[in-house]
Amino acid sequence: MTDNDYQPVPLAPDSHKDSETEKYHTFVNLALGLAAITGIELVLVYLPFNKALIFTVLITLSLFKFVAVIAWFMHLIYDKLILTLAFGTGLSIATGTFIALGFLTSRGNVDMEAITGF
Amino acid sequence: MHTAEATHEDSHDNLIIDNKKLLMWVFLGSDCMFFGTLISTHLIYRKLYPESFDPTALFSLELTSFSTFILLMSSFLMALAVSAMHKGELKSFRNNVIGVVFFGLIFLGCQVYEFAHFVHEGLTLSTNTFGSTFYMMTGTHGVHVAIGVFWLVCMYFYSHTGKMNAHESAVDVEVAGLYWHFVDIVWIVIFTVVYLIEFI
Amino acid sequence: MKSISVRLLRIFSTVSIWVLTAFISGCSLDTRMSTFVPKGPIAETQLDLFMLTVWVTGFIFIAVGGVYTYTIIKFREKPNDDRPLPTQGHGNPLIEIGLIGASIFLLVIIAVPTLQGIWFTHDTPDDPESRMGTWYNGDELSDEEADNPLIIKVKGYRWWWAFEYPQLGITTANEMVIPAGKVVHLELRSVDVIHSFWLPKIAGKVDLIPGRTNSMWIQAGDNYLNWKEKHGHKADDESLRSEYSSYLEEEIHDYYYGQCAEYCGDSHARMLFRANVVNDDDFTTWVADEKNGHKAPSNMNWDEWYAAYDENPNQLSGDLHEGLKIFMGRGQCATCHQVAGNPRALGVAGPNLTNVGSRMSIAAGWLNHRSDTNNVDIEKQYDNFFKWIKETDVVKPGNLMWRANGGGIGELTNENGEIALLTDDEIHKLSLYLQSLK
Amino acid sequence: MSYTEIQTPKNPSTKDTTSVPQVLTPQSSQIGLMRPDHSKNVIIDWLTTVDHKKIGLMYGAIALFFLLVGGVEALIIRTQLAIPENDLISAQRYNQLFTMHGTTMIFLAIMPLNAAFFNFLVPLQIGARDVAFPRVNTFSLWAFVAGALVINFGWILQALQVMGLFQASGPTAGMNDFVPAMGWFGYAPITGINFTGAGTDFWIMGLQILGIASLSAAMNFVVTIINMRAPGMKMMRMPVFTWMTLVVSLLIVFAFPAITVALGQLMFDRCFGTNFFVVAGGGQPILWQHLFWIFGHPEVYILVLPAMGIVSEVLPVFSKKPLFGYAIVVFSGAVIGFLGFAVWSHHMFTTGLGKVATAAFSLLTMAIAVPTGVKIFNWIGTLWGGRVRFSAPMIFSIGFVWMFMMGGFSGIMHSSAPADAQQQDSYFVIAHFHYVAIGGIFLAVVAGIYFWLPKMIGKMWKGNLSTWVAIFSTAGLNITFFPMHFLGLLGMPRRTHTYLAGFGWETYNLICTIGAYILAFGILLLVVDIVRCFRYGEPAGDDPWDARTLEWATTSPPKVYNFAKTPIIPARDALWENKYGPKNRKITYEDDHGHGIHMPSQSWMPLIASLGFIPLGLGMSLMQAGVPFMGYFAIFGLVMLSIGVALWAIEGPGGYHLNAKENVA
Ligand code: HEA
Ligand code: HEA
Ligand code: HEC
Ligand code: CUA
Ligand SMILES: [Cu+2]
Repeated sequence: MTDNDYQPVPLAPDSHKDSETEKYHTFVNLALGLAAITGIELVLVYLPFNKALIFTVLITLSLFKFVAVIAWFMHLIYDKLILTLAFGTGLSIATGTFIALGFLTSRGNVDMEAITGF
Repeated sequence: MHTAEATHEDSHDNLIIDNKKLLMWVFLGSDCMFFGTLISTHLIYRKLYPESFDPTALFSLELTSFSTFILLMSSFLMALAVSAMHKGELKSFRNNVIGVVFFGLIFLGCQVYEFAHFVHEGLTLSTNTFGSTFYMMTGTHGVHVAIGVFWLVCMYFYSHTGKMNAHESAVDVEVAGLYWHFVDIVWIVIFTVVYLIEFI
Repeated sequence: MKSISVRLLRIFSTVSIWVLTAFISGCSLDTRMSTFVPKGPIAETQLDLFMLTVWVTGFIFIAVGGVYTYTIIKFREKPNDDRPLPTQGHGNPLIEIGLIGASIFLLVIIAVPTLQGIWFTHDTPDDPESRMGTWYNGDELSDEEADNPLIIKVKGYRWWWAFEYPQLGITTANEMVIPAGKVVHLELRSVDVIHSFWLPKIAGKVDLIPGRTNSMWIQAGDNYLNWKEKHGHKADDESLRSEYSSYLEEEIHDYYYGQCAEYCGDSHARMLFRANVVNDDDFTTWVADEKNGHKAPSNMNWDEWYAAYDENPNQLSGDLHEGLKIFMGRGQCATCHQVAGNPRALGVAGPNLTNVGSRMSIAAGWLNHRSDTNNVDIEKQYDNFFKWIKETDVVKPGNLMWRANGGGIGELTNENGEIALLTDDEIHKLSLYLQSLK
Repeated sequence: MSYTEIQTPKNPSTKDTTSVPQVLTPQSSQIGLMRPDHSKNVIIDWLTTVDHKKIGLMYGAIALFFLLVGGVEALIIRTQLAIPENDLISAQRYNQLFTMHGTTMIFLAIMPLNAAFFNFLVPLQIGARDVAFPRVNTFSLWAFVAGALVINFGWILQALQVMGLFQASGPTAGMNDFVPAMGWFGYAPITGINFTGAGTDFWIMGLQILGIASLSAAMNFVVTIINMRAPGMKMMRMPVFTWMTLVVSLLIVFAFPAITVALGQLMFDRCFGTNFFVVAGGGQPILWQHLFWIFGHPEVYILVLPAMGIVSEVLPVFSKKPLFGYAIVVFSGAVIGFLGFAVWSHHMFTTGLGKVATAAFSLLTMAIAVPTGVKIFNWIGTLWGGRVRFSAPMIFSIGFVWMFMMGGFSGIMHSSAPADAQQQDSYFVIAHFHYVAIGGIFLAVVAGIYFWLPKMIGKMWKGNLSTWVAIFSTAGLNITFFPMHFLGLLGMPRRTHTYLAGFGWETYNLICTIGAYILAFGILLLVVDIVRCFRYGEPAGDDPWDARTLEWATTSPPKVYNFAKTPIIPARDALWENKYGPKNRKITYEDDHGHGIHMPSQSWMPLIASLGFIPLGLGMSLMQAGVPFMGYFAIFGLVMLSIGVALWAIEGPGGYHLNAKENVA
């Protein structure tokens, strides 16, 4: 549902060829990596380590996956800075807001008597 | 189509980005807030009532890991499809897109199965806050996936009309790809903070 | 065109300043719910902070506004102005930085006391003089209860308030009673939608949010130590104590007005409440009264009364007996209302009516019968009871006494199941009976 | 890359780009339907237009209409409150009125008024032909209209009911409370199914649709401003108004999703029995407050930043000086916007947030005074040493700075959390935000109207009624809202349909009511003045105010294509430099190589798609109330929406060429 009017002309296609091949290898490696990480994560949760440790590792791993997909699959590192800014602003506002929101809610104030549904 | 502006690279502080691509990135920034709200609602209720419900009995990590894997691979194929389009390799583009659609459908299938299973086990939208937040969040994600699948199917058929060429359509494909990848990264987050964390 | 507008603007500003001054000096700030007359440490802190913000912003207003006005007048275009174009200056970083610095400085002046205020108003202080054990001389309390300040559980209903005193085992509605000078801890809950507890002269509001327990503390008047400090007394002798009690007597003992401050539906505007601030002895007496509750009319004890009632109600005659019979029977009042003492009036859907006859308002503060001498105005009270029972729905639109889920006095029926509202005579008797509950 | 290298377009209908079609006849689109271009029928032309200027004017007209609607609602409110224990209207009606007044003013009056200026001005100010996605722009407009209708549908039903033409019985028996009555921020759980009826559903669906409209418009403007600037129009050369549009668009983009989700959750609670805000099921109503204000606070800056943009344009023009500290004004605008995401809980100081959170939000809120102050100081700096001309736009802008400052001060009073405990939900808050809303935004918008209407319609104001508008509205607003500070501090809670005598509120309320009528008279004069301008205005000329920015470089009203040739911008304040600056700062124009100007085609599809929202919204709402077949009606709406979007994608953008030389006046 977008208009085609007024879009600047895409860059000439031929200049892409080489870099595309290069990217292909990146993509393959990345895909393998992502699959591997998912596997590691799956195993990790069953391991008898300290919970906080597992938690941290899990978050780190998924953060890595997250960033990797954005950076390479979504070409963000190859692209114009303005795109990173546009997306990054949203991402950081969202992260900040919802982390704050998490801290703002606590079990302490809940009136369990009022809740009959569980 | 184009305006005179388009021809002047210097005119935009060298900021020539395709309109649609910029639009998509802005949309994705907005979607961060969207999914952020959904996911944080879920996590907040989990934090408030950890004992109200134990999903580990219900969740099947194997299944979810499988669908995560599927989605990651679909992302990979999508990246290839975009790349193919840039190179003008229409055929390779089609193959990859078919792959993406196929994987997307598998993912949706898993989700439908999962939902049906959960409902069968007694967890519905209105059972408790877990049911409400879980279904709404994963359901919204599923709808995003479905829209993505639909979009890519349309692209696939469009590629047969002969109106698609590297020059003009690469950007359209890329934009669809961005969307698809985003849906994927949302799932990466959900997989970790909604599923995996319950098991540690 | 320009000159006219300038002239008009000038006239306008003169007139408006004049109007404002007249208006401000003409209106009293000492009104029933005024935050300008704080009667306790919390409201005082809040007022002080407010006045601080007023002074700071007032200063900025005059400074910035002054420069602004000066600029507008000084640099206005004169008729036939043929000066060259103004210099096209683009700004001056030094001025900017200076002004930013000044703003931050002014904000810090507000921020520091704000932080202190937040901390002060948040946690219920542990004031030895406020512990129940120290001042309450009614029935024995358990050790734990005696160590705590008075605790009141405030519950918000659409559109009335329940005040439960867990340490004392009593519950009242819409008019709470608290001792002067003592810290009181409130637990705030709501059973339906959000309400907000606001007693302006004593404390700013805290919301009652369903699914949550909020708390706050209030204190009507200073405690002895703070009072002493404020008045610069160092010594500690009996005369000071009595000076302190007369301070409480004269300045603090009063009937305070409060209101629900969060929109809660149709009758939100009519969800008021009162706080009666009294001395320790009066408080103790009041508690005892509430606990003992009422006897049946003619000083009968309840067993006798119910025995007669169950056997043949007709043998109980006289307005009060008739009233009570309607209360227990045809009016179905007892299904929703509780009256201490009466073993069969145990309803919980409506306000507790123990001693309702000595309260100075009903219908959650909307209908008032307080006389100038801080007593119940009997005639007005009768009228109010009558009006309330007769047309509850008019007094408080949408209220749940008139039409609750599956009941209410707007749906009373006769034996045939037809709607048959209470007759004026019945209401008359009910009103008399209610008046006797004191 | 030069112009001639442009490849053949993919749309067959306009393949022939090199020869400029001189006869403007409709062409068929890719789906074979005739495009509604060049229609002689005025209505069709406006319904299908993709011209940002027409869209802007429509936004403006509809917004003014709703301003009057909201204003009349306010007048009824004020009349009811004029005396104690008044029973002019019932409690229920009153509650509906303030809810709808707040919702209408914010979402249907001020936001679209801002949108009107965005639409009309931004492409002109950056030297573009149109926005980046003209058809999306059309869609936003009509989706806004659809949302407005859905929200206000309850009034229609209620009117029918009062006239005896409609009864909630039989199949519609489940319908009650047609008009929303839970306050403009709809705190849970009063929005729950146990407490309110169909009105709440209309409100939810309507806001949801408005949200979609705002989001699509905002994204469009972000892309437009970043991508469509004329050559040389660097970011730091953009007019401040355009900058503020960019900031506001980003705020919309990032703030609205929170309420979209919250509304979705609420709708699920009502329709499908979920427990997001249902206490018995574990829902926490407080969560709604957080989600609402995560959106709601940025929203108030969404309302005010465009106003600041307008004033930043007007003040320099009428003091014949550039804006003092352009860069820092722009920067502080952005800072205000983004700090706005970090203060939401200052609306919740009384909800028991805890000490630390209260303190943090208190301080962050105060921090906003700094960038806002910077703006005020820079405006004064702009006037300083200038030559201040008291034309209508200037009078209102000067008023804005005063009144907004006063509103800001009461904001600062709120930000001190313990003091706010006495102010929250009292008339003090009402005073605060009406000062920023009317004293601020409204005056600025009026300044904008006086400033730009000559450009929009090409006619100049007649006489100086504007002075009277200024006098009545400024006097009125002060008389109405200043006493409200006192009312609040004397303990009068807001949202009360009446009050007892004896609390010392009577005089103040009466004064407020009188003030409201004075204000209304002022606004009435404004309307009269606008009508007079339309009917009797003399031709305005391109640049009646000796202005500074690019929009004044083209004709009044601008031609469809805005600029016959794309301007090349050498400096900030482009037009001013062109007029008075050195030679190297003159605006030059691109050569169009004789290709003519490419114009986008008009289309029915955005209209069809967005009108689908009406059955969708109404259907969902009525289905909830148990009215039969409404589910299908909703599905019908969804189908209409989807078909509209699909055809829109398929029909292709089309486009035609104009030969500017022949069309330049
Ligand atoms: C229209 C826009 C708008 C704007 C611009 C503002 C601006 C501000 N608002 Fe307001 N606000 C609203 C609209 C707006 N508000 C609305 C609609 C509500 C109520 C919603 C509802 O409940 O229905 C509300 C409610 C509201 C509350 C909640 C009150 C309550 O319910 O208890 C608070 C609390 O902190 C607040 C604070 C502020 C502050 C600090 C600013 C600041 O941005 C103001 C900054 C400006 C200045 C300070 C003046 C100029 C500065 C100087 C001259 C520099 C020097 C000054 C100092 C150093 C102090 N606002
Ligand atoms: C930006 C938005 C905005 C604007 C511009 C206004 C404008 C006005 N508002 Fe308000 N208002 C809100 C936003 C706004 N408001 C919000 C958000 C609330 C909170 C709602 C809630 O609690 O949920 C509120 C609440 C509110 C209340 C509190 C209600 C309550 O809590 O009980 C009051 C009371 O006086 C009020 C009054 C007014 C008045 C007199 C105007 C005037 O400025 C209006 C002036 C305009 C006109 C009068 C119309 C034009 C005139 C004519 C067409 C003249 C000819 C016609 C006739 C004479 C019939 N508003
Ligand atoms: C369906 C339940 C119900 C029944 C039956 C009922 N009441 Fe009530 N009553 C209420 C509720 C609820 C309120 C609070 C209404 C409000 O203030 O919004 C109330 C309030 C009152 C009050 C005011 C109390 C105060 O302090 O404000 C009085 C007096 C009263 N009822 C008397 C009666 C009498 C007499 C009857 C019998 C004829 C009666 N009630 C029957 C529910 C009921
Ligand atoms: Cu309870 Cu308002
Ligand atoms: Cu705010």
